[in-house]
Order: sequence, then structure tokens, then C-alpha cells
Amino acid sequence: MADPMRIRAQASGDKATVRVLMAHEMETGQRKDAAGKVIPAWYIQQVHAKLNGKDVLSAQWGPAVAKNPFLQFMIKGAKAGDKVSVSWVDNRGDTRTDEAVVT
Amino acid sequence: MHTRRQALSASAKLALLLLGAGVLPAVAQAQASGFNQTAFDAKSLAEVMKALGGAAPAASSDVTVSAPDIAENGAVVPVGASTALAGVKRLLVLVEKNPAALSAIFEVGEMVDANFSTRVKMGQSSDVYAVAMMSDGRVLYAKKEVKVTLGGCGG
Amino acid sequence: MMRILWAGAAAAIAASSALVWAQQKSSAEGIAEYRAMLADGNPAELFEAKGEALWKTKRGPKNASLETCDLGKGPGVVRGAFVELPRYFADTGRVQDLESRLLSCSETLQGISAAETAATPFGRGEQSNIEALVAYISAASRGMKFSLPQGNPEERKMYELGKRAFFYRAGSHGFACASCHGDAGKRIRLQDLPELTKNPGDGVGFAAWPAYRVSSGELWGMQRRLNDCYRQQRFPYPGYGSEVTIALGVYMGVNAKGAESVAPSIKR
Amino acid sequence: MKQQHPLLFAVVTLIVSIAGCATPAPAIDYDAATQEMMKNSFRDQGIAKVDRLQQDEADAACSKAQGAPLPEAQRVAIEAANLKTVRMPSDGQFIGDWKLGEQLAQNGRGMTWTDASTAPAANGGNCYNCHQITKAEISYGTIGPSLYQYGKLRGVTDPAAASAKPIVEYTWGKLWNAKATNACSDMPRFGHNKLLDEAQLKNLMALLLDPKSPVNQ
Repeated sequence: MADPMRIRAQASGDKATVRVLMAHEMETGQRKDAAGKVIPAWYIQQVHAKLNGKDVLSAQWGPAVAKNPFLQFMIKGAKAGDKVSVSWVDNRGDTRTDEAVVT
Repeated sequence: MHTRRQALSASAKLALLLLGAGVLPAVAQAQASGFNQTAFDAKSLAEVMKALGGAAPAASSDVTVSAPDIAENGAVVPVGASTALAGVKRLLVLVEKNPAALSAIFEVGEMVDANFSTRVKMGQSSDVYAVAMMSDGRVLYAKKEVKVTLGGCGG
Repeated sequence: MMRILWAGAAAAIAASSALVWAQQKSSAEGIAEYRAMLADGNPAELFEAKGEALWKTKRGPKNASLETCDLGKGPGVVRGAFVELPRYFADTGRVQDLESRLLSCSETLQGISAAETAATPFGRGEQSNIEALVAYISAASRGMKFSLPQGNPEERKMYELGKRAFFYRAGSHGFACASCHGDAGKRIRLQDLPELTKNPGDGVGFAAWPAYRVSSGELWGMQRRLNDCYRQQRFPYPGYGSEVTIALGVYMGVNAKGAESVAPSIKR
Repeated sequence: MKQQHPLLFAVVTLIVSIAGCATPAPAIDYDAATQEMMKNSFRDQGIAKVDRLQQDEADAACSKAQGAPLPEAQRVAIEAANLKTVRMPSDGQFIGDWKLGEQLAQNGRGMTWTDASTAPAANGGNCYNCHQITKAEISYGTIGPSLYQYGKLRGVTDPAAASAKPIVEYTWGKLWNAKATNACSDMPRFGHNKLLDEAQLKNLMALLLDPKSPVNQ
């Protein structure tokens, strides 16, 4: 199973800045291993974020997003105590969801 | 007029056709689940726009791309895309000289700022693009050159 | 005759380097900007979280956690332990660095073979667990100053051996650690090289590792850092936790006395 | 015979006080212990075998000096011994292709345990790791001096001319065995240690000395 994400959500004024680190290989499918065999592509394709259960962001990623991806975005109207959840789905169908409270 | 909806439905029909013929099932499945494989396979900004049903892109000072002048390592290059324009539907991040140009698509909903930062891989020095797809059909972009240097002992 | 020619040429070179100074400065600024952008959101955090969970998880043939492991400040004390390592441990009769100490604890408490972990390639299996633990334990001393003990004769001996290893030139290229890290203000390509014969400053050199390595997307402890240094030095392969790696840790760590640890940091 | 005892005692006291020990302890031969430690700490891996730990006279002397200058006589002897190893090109031609030289200068590979072969063809020159060379490459090291305009600054307009001979031969010697002119040089001995072959060295020579090379623009 994938390792947990690190999510930080900090309110400032009428919005919250969310910073997310995801543990993922983001393998491009273009590299070869020591034996010369192509390492198959393995990367996060979709990311979704919710605020208190309501959709706020959806994104699609290609294999060019760097390993152990970082994502920063801003949610309007979020305040301290609100719940931010982030999920991802990769091209193998693996998925992971984690949650954080806005501070 | 060739609308985006028509384009999408045409590509969906094509995908179904290919699926029936046993060709590209992965692509069809991925598209069914909301991932646009064609766009992420595209080699250039123009091809990406075609895959996403966008108009010809125009340079705009209202779109901002943030990236370092020099990247010490192409494996991780911080890139940001943002715009203060109203009516932006999508923000894209592209790296022109990567094997596939498109890195990321962000859907700009009502509750999120049109301002995203992430990190991408770059195979070599290249222009990096932030592209804003507007609800009125316009496609605007900003670009910046990022120089990828060789760091370390190189061995 | 040749020497005179060379001296004249050297003076001319000094003049020419002024011409390229402006360009050099701007690329240094560019790199600084790049590093600052990366520092905000260091994936080492992912490893810290994993390491903390591993520290507290019951694992191995003995189904035990590492929570009673003595890292030098008493059983279970994590905070402040990292900035005093490597140090002498009476129970093993050896000077140990963080990684070799974790192998001992893991073997004694959990029954996980230290020899097997040491033989596992970096980034795989039990090694990747050690790397996460190293991230967690070093992070618990973030902001603290290095202060390695030198009270035990074994610790002083390791410093002397480490110093000699640091200057030991050999191999196809005749490199020593000192070839790159013996002087201040040098760099390889665009990489600044810390001067490790003294305290190179807060969060620099010894005080910057473990680190998330952008190039491999992995967390590198000092063992892996030294291993890759020796690879680039064109030396044969240093054993994991071998005496030379610990001695170098003592030498660099004692020299870094007073330097503030920023580990785990983020590196190219 | 009896007179030696106070002297020996004085030496031991001195060593103990230098080491700052509180209690008298037998003096440790750290140099011997280091040799033992090196032997026990490394193993063969791929092409990088433990015999690489053996030091020649220059490496041993410069290691022991720990960055300090060597005694004059020793320095002169080491430089003389290394100068004897320099072999000029067999066909008398010093200058190859600067474009290939630039590729070699950029290439930092070779001789590590992850490299497949020890043949010169598998090796790079590693030059940019330590030197500025062309103006276009901004990613260069500073361990060695800048080599930008190397030939131009030395007045080399035709490397084949008799007037250029001293600097051409000096440069060849530097690449072949840098310790011939600087006993504790940090520069690898490319020719002497068979890291690069004659043709490769000629290409590096061209990069530095050919008036058409970007180095000399």
C-alpha cells in the first residue's frame, strides 16, 4: 500500500493555502533498469481535493510530474477547523486518500 | 462550428470503435475514467490543444508562469501556473522539449484560485508554459526558459 | 623556463576570470533561487512520517518496536541523539553512527539480522526502513548544534583515523576526500563543496545530512552519502557501517562542533 | 644505552600531552591503524578492486602531509620521478579534434564501480568538474584554475609552430601526469594511469590550444 501523504492547510484571510507531498515513484516508462529492461510507467493520473466533503479541485497528471510529487493550491472560503481531503489515483488503479485540518 | 462537445463525443465514438476492435483498450478505459491519454501523449502545445479541443494559443501577460532560471537537476523543477483573469476553466503546465509536452491539467472550479504550483521533470533545457483555457474559448499562455544544468560529478 | 612561462600565464588567467565573474554570479543566483523554491515542500517529510511510524511499530521475529533503543542518551530518547553521533556504545564496545546503531537495536530488540540489512542494497527492503528511521531521528534534532562526545579513548582514536582516511589519496584518479573538501569556496560543476576539515557553518556539510536527494528521489543517510563519495572517488566499495565510514563520521562531526543541524535537508 | 630512557620518556610525554589524554596510555600508531582500517573496510565491486587502495610514493607522501607542503627534497624527487613517466605522442602530433575534446571534457564518467570497463574508451576527462573551459558552459567547477582562453593567453596562434613547442609540451605533460610539475596536484594522471589514450589526450589538447576551439575565442 502506498505511504501516507503529508498535507498542510493554512488559513490566511478568506482562503487557505494547501501544500501536499505524495509518496509516489512517478516512473515515466522511459527508463531502463540495470539489465536494460524498460521500467514500466507508474504514475499518478488524477488528483482530487475536497473541502468538508465538497469538490474543490481536480487535476490530471502525466508521468512528467516529479517523483514524490508536490502540489500547492488555494481554497477560497476555507477557514481554520475545516477539513481538507486529497486523493490520488495512479495508472495501476492504486489510490490513496488523506485528510488534514485547516490551521 | 466544431464545438468542444462535438469533438469529445467524436473521440468517444472513436474510442468505442477501437475498443470493439480490441485496439487501445487502456486508452479507452483511462478516458472513460476522466484521464485524457491523447493529450498526455501529445508532442507539442498545438497537439495538446487539439487533444483538449482548445483554440490556437496566444501569448498573454495576464498569465504567469513561475520557474527558476536554472535548475540544478532536471529531475525536479518547480513550476507554477496562475492567472488573475476571470473565466478561466483550466490551467495547464507544459514543457516544450519533454518527450510528451503536457505535464499537468488543473480544473479551476469556483472554490479554488487559478494558482497552482507543482514540480516537473525536464530532460533538457526548454521553454516551460503555463496555459489558461478560458470559458469564452480563448487559450492564453506565458512561457519561460529554464536552463537545466549538469550538477555534481556527472558520473 | 617552463616555470616562468607558467607563472606569466597564471597572472593572465587571473585577469580573464574577472571577465566571466558577472556571468558566474548570475548562475549562482539562479541556483540559489532554485534551491529556495525546493526547500518549501521537502519530500523528506514523507520519510520522517514513515520513520516515526516504524520506530513505534512492533516488527521482526521478536515482534518488538524500537522504542527502547538507546541512541546514546538513554533508552528511547530520540531528541538530541542525532547531534551527538557517532559515539561510543558500551554494550557493543564500538563507536557507532546512527545507521550502525539502528542495525544493532534492530537486531537486539526486533531480531532483524544486522548483517542481512547491511548487505541489502540502498533503497530496498530493510534498508529503506533504516533510511526512513534516519529521517525521523535526525529531524528530532533539527535546529540543535552538533556536539559529538570525545571523552572515550575509542572516540578520540576514531577521530585520528578519520582524519587520516579523509586525506587518504589512492585509486585510479588519486583522489582523497580532501581533494574536494579540503579547501573553502570550491565547487564541482555548480555544486558548492563544504570545507570539512573545520565547521563549514550551520546546515552545511555534515550538518545537512541526511537529505532528500532530488536526483534519485530517495532519502540518503550519511552511510549512503559516503558510499557515493567513495564511488565518485573511484575507490573500491566501503562496507555498510564499516570502520572507515564511522571514523569519517567522527572526524566530520567533531569538526562541525557548534554547527546547527538542518537535517533532513533537500539536495540536488 | 641508559641515556635513551629519559629521552624515550620525554617523547611519550610529548605525544600524550599533544593528544590531550588525562591518563598515560600507550601511544597508538595511527598511521598503521589507518592502513589496517582501510584494508578491512573496503571490498571489490565491479571494476573497482581493493588493490586501488595501494598508494604510490606521491599518493602516500601527499596523504601523510594532510594538505601541508612536502619537504622540498621530497617534492623535487616526486616531481622528477613523475616527469620520467611522461610519454610524448608516438607520431609527434599533439593536436586532435577540439569538438571531441569538448565531449570528453563534459564527460564525468569512468572507473567507478558502476562503470563497466576500465578501457580509456569508457572514460571521460571530468574536466568541467574542476575547471572553467569554454565560456558557453556555465556549469563548471573551481577546484582547478580557469582554462578559458588557455591557448590565446599563452600566445599560441599555431600549435605546430616552433615558438609554441614549450607550452604544447608542457600542456601534454600536465595531462599525462600532473604530478610531474606539482607533486601533490589534485588532478588525475590521465596518461600515466591509463585513464585516457593518446588520441583522447590529443583531442583535449585541441580544446585547449587550437585557435579555432571555442576556448580561445
